[in-house]
Amino acid sequence: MHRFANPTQFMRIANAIYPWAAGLSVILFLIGLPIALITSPPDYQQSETVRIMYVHVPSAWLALMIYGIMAGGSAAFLIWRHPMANLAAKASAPMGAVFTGLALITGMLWGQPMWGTFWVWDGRLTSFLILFFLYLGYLALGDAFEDSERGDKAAAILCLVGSVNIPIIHFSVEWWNTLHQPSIVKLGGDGVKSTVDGSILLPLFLMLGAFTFYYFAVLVLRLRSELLAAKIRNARMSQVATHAAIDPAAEGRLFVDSARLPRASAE
Amino acid sequence: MSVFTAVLARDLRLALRQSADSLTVVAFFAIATVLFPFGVGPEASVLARIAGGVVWVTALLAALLSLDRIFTVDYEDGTLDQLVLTGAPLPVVVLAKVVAHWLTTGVPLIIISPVLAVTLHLPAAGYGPLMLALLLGTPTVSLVGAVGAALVLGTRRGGVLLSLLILPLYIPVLIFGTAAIEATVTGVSAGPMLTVLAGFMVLALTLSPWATAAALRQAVE
Amino acid sequence: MSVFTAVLARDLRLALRQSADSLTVVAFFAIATVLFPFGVGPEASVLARIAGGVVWVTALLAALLSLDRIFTVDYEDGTLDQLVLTGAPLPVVVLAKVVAHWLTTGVPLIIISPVLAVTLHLPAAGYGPLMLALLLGTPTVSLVGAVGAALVLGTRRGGVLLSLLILPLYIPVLIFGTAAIEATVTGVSAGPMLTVLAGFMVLALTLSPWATAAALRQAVE
Amino acid sequence: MVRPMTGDTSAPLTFSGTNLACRRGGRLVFSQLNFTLPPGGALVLRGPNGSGKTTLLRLLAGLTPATAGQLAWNGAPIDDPEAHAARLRFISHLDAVKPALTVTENLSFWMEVWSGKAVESGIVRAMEAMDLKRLASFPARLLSAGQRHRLALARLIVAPAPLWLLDEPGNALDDSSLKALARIIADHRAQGGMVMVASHGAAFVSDGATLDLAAFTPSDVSHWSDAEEGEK
Amino acid sequence: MVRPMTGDTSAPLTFSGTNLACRRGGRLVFSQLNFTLPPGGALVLRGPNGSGKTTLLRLLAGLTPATAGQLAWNGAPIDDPEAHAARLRFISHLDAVKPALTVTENLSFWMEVWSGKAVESGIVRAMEAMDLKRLASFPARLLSAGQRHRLALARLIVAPAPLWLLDEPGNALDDSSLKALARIIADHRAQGGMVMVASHGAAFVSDGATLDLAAFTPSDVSHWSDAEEGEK
Amino acid sequence: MDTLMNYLAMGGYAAWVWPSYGLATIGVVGVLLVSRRTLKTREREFEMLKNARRGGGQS
Ligand code: HEM
Ligand SMILES: Nc1ncnc2c1ncn2[C@@H]1O[C@H](COP(=O)(O)OP(=O)(O)OP(=O)(O)O)[C@@H](O)[C@H]1O
Ligand SMILES: Nc1ncnc2c1ncn2[C@@H]1O[C@H](COP(=O)(O)OP(=O)(O)OP(=O)(O)O)[C@@H](O)[C@H]1O
Ligand SMILES: [Mg+2]
Ligand SMILES: [Mg+2]
Repeated sequence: MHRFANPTQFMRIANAIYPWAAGLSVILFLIGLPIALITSPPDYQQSETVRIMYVHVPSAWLALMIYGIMAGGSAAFLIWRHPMANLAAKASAPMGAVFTGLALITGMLWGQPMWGTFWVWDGRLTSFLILFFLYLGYLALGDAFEDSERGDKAAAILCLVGSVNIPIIHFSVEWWNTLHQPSIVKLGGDGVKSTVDGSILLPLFLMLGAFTFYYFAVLVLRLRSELLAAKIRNARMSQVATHAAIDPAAEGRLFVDSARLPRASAE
Repeated sequence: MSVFTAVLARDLRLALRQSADSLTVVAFFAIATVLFPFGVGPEASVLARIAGGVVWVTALLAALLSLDRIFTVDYEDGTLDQLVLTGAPLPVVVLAKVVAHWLTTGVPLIIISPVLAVTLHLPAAGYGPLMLALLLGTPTVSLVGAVGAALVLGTRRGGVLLSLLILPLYIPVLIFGTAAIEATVTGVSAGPMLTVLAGFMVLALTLSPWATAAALRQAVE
Repeated sequence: MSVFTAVLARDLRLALRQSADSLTVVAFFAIATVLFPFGVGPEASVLARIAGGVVWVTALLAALLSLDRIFTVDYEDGTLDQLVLTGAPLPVVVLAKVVAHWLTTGVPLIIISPVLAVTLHLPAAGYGPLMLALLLGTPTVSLVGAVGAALVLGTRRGGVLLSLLILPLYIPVLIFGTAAIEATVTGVSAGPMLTVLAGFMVLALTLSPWATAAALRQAVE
Repeated sequence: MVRPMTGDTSAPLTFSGTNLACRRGGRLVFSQLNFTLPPGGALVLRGPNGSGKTTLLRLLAGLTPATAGQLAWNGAPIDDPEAHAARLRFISHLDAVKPALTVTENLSFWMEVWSGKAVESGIVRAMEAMDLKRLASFPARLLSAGQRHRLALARLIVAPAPLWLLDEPGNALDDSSLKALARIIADHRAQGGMVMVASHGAAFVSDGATLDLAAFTPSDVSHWSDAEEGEK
Repeated sequence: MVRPMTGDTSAPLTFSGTNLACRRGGRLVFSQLNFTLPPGGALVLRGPNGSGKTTLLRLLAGLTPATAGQLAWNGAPIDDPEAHAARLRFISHLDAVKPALTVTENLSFWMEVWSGKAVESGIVRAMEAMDLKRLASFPARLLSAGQRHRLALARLIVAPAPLWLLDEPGNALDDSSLKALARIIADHRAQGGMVMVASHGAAFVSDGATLDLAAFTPSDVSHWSDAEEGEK
Repeated sequence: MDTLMNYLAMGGYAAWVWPSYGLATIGVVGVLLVSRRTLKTREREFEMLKNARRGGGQS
């Protein structure tokens, strides 16, 4: 575990993954998109709108997977003080929010032709909306502190609290919805499932793969970027500290070789 | 006017640097609105019936929460002292700050309101009046709220106290704001209600900067 | 346990000395609830239909506003440092503070809720379950909110941010709280819903003090 | 809105107060206080904690109203607080620095407010005076306490005004910054400007008059504090 | 929960730190810092603003985690922060005084927290030590800054603990209070207690060792430094 | 041509299908571009800081 705590080690592995993830993602998109958009047949019930599924479901899948990764990263950060795990969570969060948003929007664009309304207070839809808010909360909290390190820990705790609550929220919402609302349309998912056959599954899986590898590739980019941000912060801090010392004596001291720093102790 | 533009530009720049600030207001608006279906139940017909009122009430509460901070930071870091001492008329400074507040919180609320209206199943005819009413009403909300925010400077408990002072004053705006939506949905013209809202805005625009300036002066004493 | 009683007694005493604090929370609850008839229109049938939900939502918002300050004053005046250094387990201290918060804000909300329910024309059968549900739900609200309040210590814009963090987590409480009222009004037993609420409370009681303590520890770092 | 620098006006300026008294929190902080500040003059306020130095400076700035007494500018009573505000700069305990803005942005905001528009050269001059130039593009949030305070002091330079009211301006400053502060105060006075400084150990004002606020504390203050303790 | 006073324990206590480093806001504030505090010992922390005195005291109290290094109590590493907290008192810049409570109520709260129950005689003794007795029934909101700070210092007396960590305890104190402070520190040390004081001019500690934090400020070491940064 | 128009019409559901793909593209490509751009600016800034520090250290 602690092998990965070292940023250099961690980034070596991440950088090794990068070309594979990026390449696979591009290839899968190149194969999957034409199939999804052109060659796959329209669904007999949903006709052409079924094509929305090939972006909707991968987005929803990523939204959930990313929260899982963030929860794991936050736990590793809080328990083992693993700084890279936290950077991974931090770098993932905006992507998670974007994909949750995409799942919601594409879902709404699917709902209007299928159900005649953009929005239903269906259990699954609703718990996704709440997931979106959890992502926003994580981002807002991490951003709210003057000292970025404080934001890191607070956001990690929030992420863990949220992951305890997600199942509770999910089941409550499911239950709430079935209690109040048998009247409105049932979620299309079941309807689709019955008709699922290879012609739909193939593009779906291709797009799922493309999205997933895309996430890992961009994650590596964002990790590099986060690491650099931390380094820049440090550099800036020591620049300010250096400039604070104006008298020449102090200036001289600031450039002492760190190996020769005083070790004197006071007794 | 250079004071007006300087203060406005600075507040907008600060809001952009700390963009999470206006985003959180929008987020509160969205979340508080979304609570209602859970409380009231998911039936589209019931939600549609109360949609306009719910959007307005939560917009008022969201504006209120953000108003809480409109002068606090300047007060705490000493900027307010300096703004009182610019030598320019204080109401102008106040107006610049209120305009900046409205642009960074009122406008995002207006923009996102149709999305929330969709989730509450507001009839499509209501979107236009909803946005128009918010456009005419939120400046009044910011202006009146500024008076309250200036009055509670330096008290603990700013937030809750502010709601006590200000929420009752918002009731006329709320009544005509929701009436405008109601009217359109039921096929009547919303014109008169919107005119009244505009009237409120003009009234607030002429009175509130002076009242706020007076309150700020006693806050820095 | 002496730490628990000492902190509890001190917080209660402080709340009594500054009694305006719990009064403002109750006042916010009342005013925000009263806004709804203005927003939604005065028809008794519509109001009755949404009464339970409205009371619950505004109670959540009111609790939230008061939670905003549960640790702030101690944080700003250095008491929190000292409380972390008592040598007693921090979760115990947290629990004492949450209990004090609930006694001074949750309980007044419960007591006044039937009055507001009357103004919203909630059917009489609903009063009992409303109060029972609030009695079982508001402790969870205080406990979960304490985690959020500890997390936002030291940020600008505490209040709005806190709502963004915490309101989504309140949804299960809201669902079962209103369902309990709904059930009784429609003639079903509210028992199962109240049991679930009690379950939430137990869960929050076991987890939240630890999470809050962790958040407080990082706040005083 | 460009305000003329003191040195340019031909008539020498004076600033005076007669019979001033101020009440804070129900207690009379000082009373029967008189002072006159000649052109180019400096007045150092002294006194133990709580004796009213800050209170007096805020009163002179027009922020706190006087309980009794009269302020005068060139002999004429001051009655328009906005006109009075335009001729003074006030440095308080609070820095009025926005952490999210850079040093340059912080200064150019105040330059725009006070003199109508922000001019690069003026900002550079102010930064040089307080040795901030190398920090020009840093967000103020990264500055140390002393650097922040220097940024606040640089506001004195961006737009000139005849009267400076400085509340403990030496706080958090290191030696070389104290020298810079002494220099800008001397320059200001050389041009006919006036300075009032509240300070516990003001090494940065030469040949200023001193006003000890302890002398104006009413004797019958209050039942709980100083008087009673004084008996011991 | 009554904690024994140091003087009663037969084994003499020591408190030491080896190789301590601490990072705040991305910057290493100090590193490779060692100290040993013998029983009855005092250590005065010195250094310019921002050199890390407050940071070190908070680290020693267990509030801020050390980036590197190890603390030891009687030679055994300190790993349980709660047990460590029970043997220290920390006086910080912030007074932790509740304005709405009286002086007595403020003290009795902390006495109850630290020693299980509030005893009148203990509170009176603490108030006498810091000359607060005549203010006993006043709400703390009426106290002056110096009186508030004395109330904070009186907490040192209500419940004894072997290690005192004092951050600029002389702030806002007048001469006679400074003497009282020196007296309680001397008494504490005479009983075998240990003291660490961060101070700019500590007249109230006799014959303490001095630790100048400026000597431990690293040049520009960064936590994230990897091979790339190491090259320089 | 007709087949193309036919295809683009998506069986009458063009207004739902194409915006879905459009927004998805904006999201996916947008995140990629923003991430790359911040990476690039940070690389440049870090390089600048490093050079500045080297210069400062020698003087
Ligand atoms: C705002 C609206 C919507 C949201 C938030 C939403 C959300 C979700 C979520 C969370 C999933 C689960 C993904 C997974 O398990 O990997 C999902 C899957 C799916 N959704 Fe949606 N959805 C929405 C609208 C729709 C609509 C309107 C339809 C179709 C009529 C639809 C059809 C599907 C299908 C077919 C799946 C995958 C099959 C399954 O696992 O059941 N969704 N959606
Ligand atoms: N806003 C206020 N409300 C009530 N009383 C106040 C207020 N501000 C100051 N005081 C009181 O007025 C008196 C003078 O305070 P002031 O701040 O002017 O003292 P000072 O001489 O500046 O002290 P210091 O040396 O600590 O800066 C004090 O007793 C203080 O308690
Ligand atoms: N919470 C924090 N976040 C980030 N940086 C901090 C924090 N607290 C302190 N620092 C930084 O750590 C350094 C040391 O600060 P510290 O307060 O320990 O100094 P000090 O020696 O006590 O100074 P003073 O004499 O002013 O009390 C400073 O550069 C400061 O900016
Ligand atoms: Mg003062
Ligand atoms: Mg310090």
